[in-house]
Amino acid sequence: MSIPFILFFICAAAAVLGAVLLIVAREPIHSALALILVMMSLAVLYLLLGAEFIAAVQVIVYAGAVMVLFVFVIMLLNAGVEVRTNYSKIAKYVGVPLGFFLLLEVAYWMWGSAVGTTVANGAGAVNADAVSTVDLSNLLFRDYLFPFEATSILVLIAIVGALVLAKKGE
Amino acid sequence: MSVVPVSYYLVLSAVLFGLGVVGFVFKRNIITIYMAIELMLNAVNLAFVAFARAHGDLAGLVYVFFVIVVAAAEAAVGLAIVITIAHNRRTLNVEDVNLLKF
Amino acid sequence: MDFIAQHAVLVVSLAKIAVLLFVVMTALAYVTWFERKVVAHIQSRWGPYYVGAHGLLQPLADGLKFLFKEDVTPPAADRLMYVLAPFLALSLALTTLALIPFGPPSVQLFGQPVFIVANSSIGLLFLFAITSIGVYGVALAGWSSNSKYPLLGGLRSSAQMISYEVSLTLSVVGVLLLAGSFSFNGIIEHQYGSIRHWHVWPQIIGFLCYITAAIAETNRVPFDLPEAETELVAGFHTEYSSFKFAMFFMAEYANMITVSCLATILFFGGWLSPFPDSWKWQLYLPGAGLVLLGLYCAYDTAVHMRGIARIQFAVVTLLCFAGGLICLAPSVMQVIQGPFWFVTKVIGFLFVYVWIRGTLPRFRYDQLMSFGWKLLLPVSLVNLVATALVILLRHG
Amino acid sequence: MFILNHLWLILALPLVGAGVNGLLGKNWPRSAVNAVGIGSVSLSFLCVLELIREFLQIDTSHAWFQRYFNWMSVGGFNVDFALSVDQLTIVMLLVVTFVSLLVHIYSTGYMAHEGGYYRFFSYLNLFVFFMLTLVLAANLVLMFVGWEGVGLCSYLLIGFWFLKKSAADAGKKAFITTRIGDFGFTIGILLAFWTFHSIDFGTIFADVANRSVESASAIGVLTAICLLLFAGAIGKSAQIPLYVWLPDAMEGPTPVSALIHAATMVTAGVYMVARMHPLFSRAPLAMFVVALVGAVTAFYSATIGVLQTDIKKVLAYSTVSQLGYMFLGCGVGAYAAGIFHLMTHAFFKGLLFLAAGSVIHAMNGEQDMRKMGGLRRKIPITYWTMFLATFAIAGIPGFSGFFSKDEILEAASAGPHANTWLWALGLVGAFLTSFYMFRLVFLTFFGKQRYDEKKVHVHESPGSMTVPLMILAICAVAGGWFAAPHLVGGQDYFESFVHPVFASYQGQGIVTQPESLAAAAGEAAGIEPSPRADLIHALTGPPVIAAVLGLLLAWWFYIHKPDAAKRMVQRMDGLYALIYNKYYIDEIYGALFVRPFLWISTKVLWHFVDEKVIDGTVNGVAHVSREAGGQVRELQSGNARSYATWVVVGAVGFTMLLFGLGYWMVR
Repeated sequence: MSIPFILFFICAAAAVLGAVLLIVAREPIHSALALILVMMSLAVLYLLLGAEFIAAVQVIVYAGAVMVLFVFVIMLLNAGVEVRTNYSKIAKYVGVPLGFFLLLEVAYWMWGSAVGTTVANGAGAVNADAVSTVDLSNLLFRDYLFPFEATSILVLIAIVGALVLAKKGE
Repeated sequence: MSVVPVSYYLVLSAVLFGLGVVGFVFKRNIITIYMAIELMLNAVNLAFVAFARAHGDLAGLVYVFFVIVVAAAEAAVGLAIVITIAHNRRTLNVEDVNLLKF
Repeated sequence: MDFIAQHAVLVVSLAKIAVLLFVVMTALAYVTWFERKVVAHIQSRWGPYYVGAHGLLQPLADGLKFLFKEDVTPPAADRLMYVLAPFLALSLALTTLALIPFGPPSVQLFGQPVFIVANSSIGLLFLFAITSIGVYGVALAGWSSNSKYPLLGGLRSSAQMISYEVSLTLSVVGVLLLAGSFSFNGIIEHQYGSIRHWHVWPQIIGFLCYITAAIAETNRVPFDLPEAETELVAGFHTEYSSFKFAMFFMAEYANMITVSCLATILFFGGWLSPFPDSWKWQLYLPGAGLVLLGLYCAYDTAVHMRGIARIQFAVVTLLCFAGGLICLAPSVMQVIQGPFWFVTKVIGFLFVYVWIRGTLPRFRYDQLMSFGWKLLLPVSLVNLVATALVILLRHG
Repeated sequence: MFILNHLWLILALPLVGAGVNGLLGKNWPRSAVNAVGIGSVSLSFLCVLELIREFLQIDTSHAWFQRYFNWMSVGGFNVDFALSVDQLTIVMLLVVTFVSLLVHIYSTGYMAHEGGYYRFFSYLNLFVFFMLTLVLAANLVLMFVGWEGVGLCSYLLIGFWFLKKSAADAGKKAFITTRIGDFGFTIGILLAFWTFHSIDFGTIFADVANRSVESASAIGVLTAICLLLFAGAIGKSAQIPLYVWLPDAMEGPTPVSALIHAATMVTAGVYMVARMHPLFSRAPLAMFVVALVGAVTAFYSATIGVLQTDIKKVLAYSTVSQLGYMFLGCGVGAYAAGIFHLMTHAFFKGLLFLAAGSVIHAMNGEQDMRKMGGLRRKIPITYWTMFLATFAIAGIPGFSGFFSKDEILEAASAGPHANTWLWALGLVGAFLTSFYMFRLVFLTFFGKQRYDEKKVHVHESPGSMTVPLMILAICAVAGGWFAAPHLVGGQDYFESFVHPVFASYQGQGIVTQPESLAAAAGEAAGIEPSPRADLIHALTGPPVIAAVLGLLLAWWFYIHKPDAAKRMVQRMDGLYALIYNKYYIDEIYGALFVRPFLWISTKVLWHFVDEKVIDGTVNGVAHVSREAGGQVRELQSGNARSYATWVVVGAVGFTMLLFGLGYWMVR
């Protein structure tokens, strides 16, 4: 049992725990925290996989911006304990079981599909052969320039849309 | 140092995704449903990164980058909508927001 | 021993963390003292004076007071998070310090650099990552207390932090463009040479934006809306008492230190000395400085001190002299250079902080927001674009 | 060379006129509509004149060809928008534009008090456009476009007063009847393409040139093509058995009858036959059929014309029979004669119709000759012009009709395809023609007036109507002298003009050609007698005798002893009834075709196929889907969670499928 394994299992456990908490928690704010936990552990996993930049972005954007937004909204709307209504029987008796089934199914096939393929070398050492941010940016700003710009426009639209909606809300 | 097989990461991402789906169906609060969606996105990202690492192809990371950006945009708009709904309907329970039907 | 050889990273890192924690905790304590003193003198008062010579033991007293106070938890509070929030705030605040290089990486122990705990190639990003989470401490505190003022404080702070984080990041990107690296050492070495090569000159606008945004990030005057005593009754930590309150307190000061360190690294050449290497005499500055300080203390001891204070101050004097002499020893002289300059600059920034606090009034909330979005953000954006253009024109 | 290089101008002008009048003219003053309508046509007439001038300057031995753009191209089937000009085309262009110009002018007076003025002129212009397309077309398909286009315009104009049921029905009748012929025409085109792998006249003719003549015994594809195309001609040119629509077409305004149903459109069939003469000339059987149909029609409709009392009906039947003469001419190989008769007929028949229109105008819409009479004094101009036209059509020597009809009959008697029986039929037809035409004139203008002076105020028509009458009268009289001179010793201008077109059938087709050449030769040799002999032979020829007899008989019956006719009628009333009722042809057709079709359409197609099968299917589908929707819509509960569930169900199914497939592929 080497350090990367230990790290991996800790983070994996944390992530799954967080996911479960997200589901079972009744307070939205608790769910938010659980999700943040998931994200942080995922960031560590990214580090394990040598994707430093992505890890940082994950924390900054997801944990630092998106989730703050969520928390902010929860606080703003003062969202209290969730009422477990069951107007939709089908969701209760079909959806949830099927969801779990999907979980097992995908997991099974993932396992079967990727057995054997292992991370190229030394996934443990975070700094060892980490993906250089330079290469990533080259890829991003040369080969994927158009998608990048398209995304930026998408974001702009999202900003405008959010503003409009918020205004209407008042 | 020994190595963590990619399949571990993949299985983890699968599990997280499945949990996200379950939450997506199970939760009633609009905001938490959004969170479940975010969870699914994260799971997919993990799979992306794992594959990118396995095949030594950075494109996967680029996709993750895009996914994150889009998720951010989606959250912004989605939450704005949530606020509007909350203001108009005085509820956050999706099961109470059901006027659009047959 | 072979364990150390195998897991050098682990062992050395742990050691460094331990040392760093101790140092920082102490520093935090004395930063509070420093602030109170400076503000007092700005307002022509004495400030803490009686607990120890020049109130030097005041922090200790405060700490004890916090420890022994009753820890009140509001019945309506959300317990888990009520407890979680301060820990979150403090731990995150301290974590950031792990990324700061206090000295050149060339100084090594077991093949590991001494003056930096986590030497990441994208340290800056990590630092921002961690600071960006810092908001949760405040927000959760405000939420979990489950009462009006804290909630308002929490809302305000989360909104404010998100807003100003944007311009904070943007203002720094200019430097990144110049240095072409995310790692602190890279950025610092890019400013190598003399004071002329520091980033503050090309990035003066970026620097000003950074300072402003940084003050807002740390909820300090004039941006201390979340904890405005006069209107929110200390905002998000109204309900907190005793050691939890202390944690918030320390977190705030830790953030101040972090931000100052960051400013030092990004704009003021970090642990580089302002003088060109050719000037050999600068190697003696640390020692000389300490010795001079010792001399002042000696004079003070002799003239003003009475009773027990005199004894305490004598000890301080001796410490100063000893430190000065050690620093003058050739082997130590080289090692101490980096930390010396670094700490000096940081202290300078802390002084600016306190100075601003002592002089400026508080913003109104809407002013705060419009200032952040309508002035700071555009300016930093323009600065960024201009920098990019200049670089482009220069290196094709 | 401007017009030669811009042939499309001739087409475009009337089209533009039609578009402008039709789209904008509604609220315009009539003067503006006149300006547009007449202006466009007159411009195109000027273009034609210029075209002739230019055409005479170039080498006219072969057709001038111009291709504009590829209209459609399906596999090997290529249709270009291409126009061609040769002597035949020029004659047609001249006739069409000239007559239509006059008719336009005439209409301004005749239609002055009618509604839908702009509509009328728009239709007229459109008709001119399509007619010119038909004439200028360089391939069968484009020709067919013009062919159908004129059919459409004729429909629109016959039913111009569509509020009158009889008019609307007549329009429909004309359209449907011609459609029967067009069906054959279409198949003919397809067959031609199948045979020659092209629909361009040039290509086809070149191909035909090196095919052998099919004998009547060994019928080949050429005969089939010719007969099919001729079917189209039968419909369009109102020959037996499809002539029934033309008399009814008289429901339309008189100018329309003059232009479309006398001068131009109905002659399209003749033009087509002449245009396709290389094919016909190589299919003797087809030639014979054409001749036969022509001769029979000429005689048959003449007999009907004898007893008609409606002035326009008489003219209608005479048109049918004159067309019969044209076909007879083409059928016996005298294409030039046929075309020449076409031209002269355009003049005098147009004139007759316009004059009749003028009479009707004067009589306030009265068309029954029995209620007229003695109009000679009241409307002198109309009277004189109509009288001249009657002389022309009757074939009185010296008038245009004489020369053209004489040539045709001569070809029928002496040509290579000559046939005594056909000649005889034509001769009797000529006699009847002159009889009923003079009957018309006598009934209308002579004798005592049989109308109520107080009711009808008879008045001469305005100048806009009389001027065209006079112009046409001149043409009707002098038009024949284009072809006359060889009789008085000289070159036959018309012959030698259209000669290049029919050159390939030198000697076997055109009868008068050698004659005129001989005349030219004789003249050159200074020998006089042969033309004089021709002259005497022509003047004393059977046709002239027939015409004169007809005149005298008409005079005897309707002026000298007006009651003799009645007695005659009483004596043979059976025959009278038969002819008077046009041999009950309409009734027979009604019984044979119309009623059965009606029955099938109503009982089978409508009540069963449409209502039961088609509507049943459609409504059934609608009903089923509606029921299904009613069931399925329950799924849309408006509850987002159930939607989510469906998404999950889909995801599970898809992943199962996907992974299952992947698994299966791996194995």
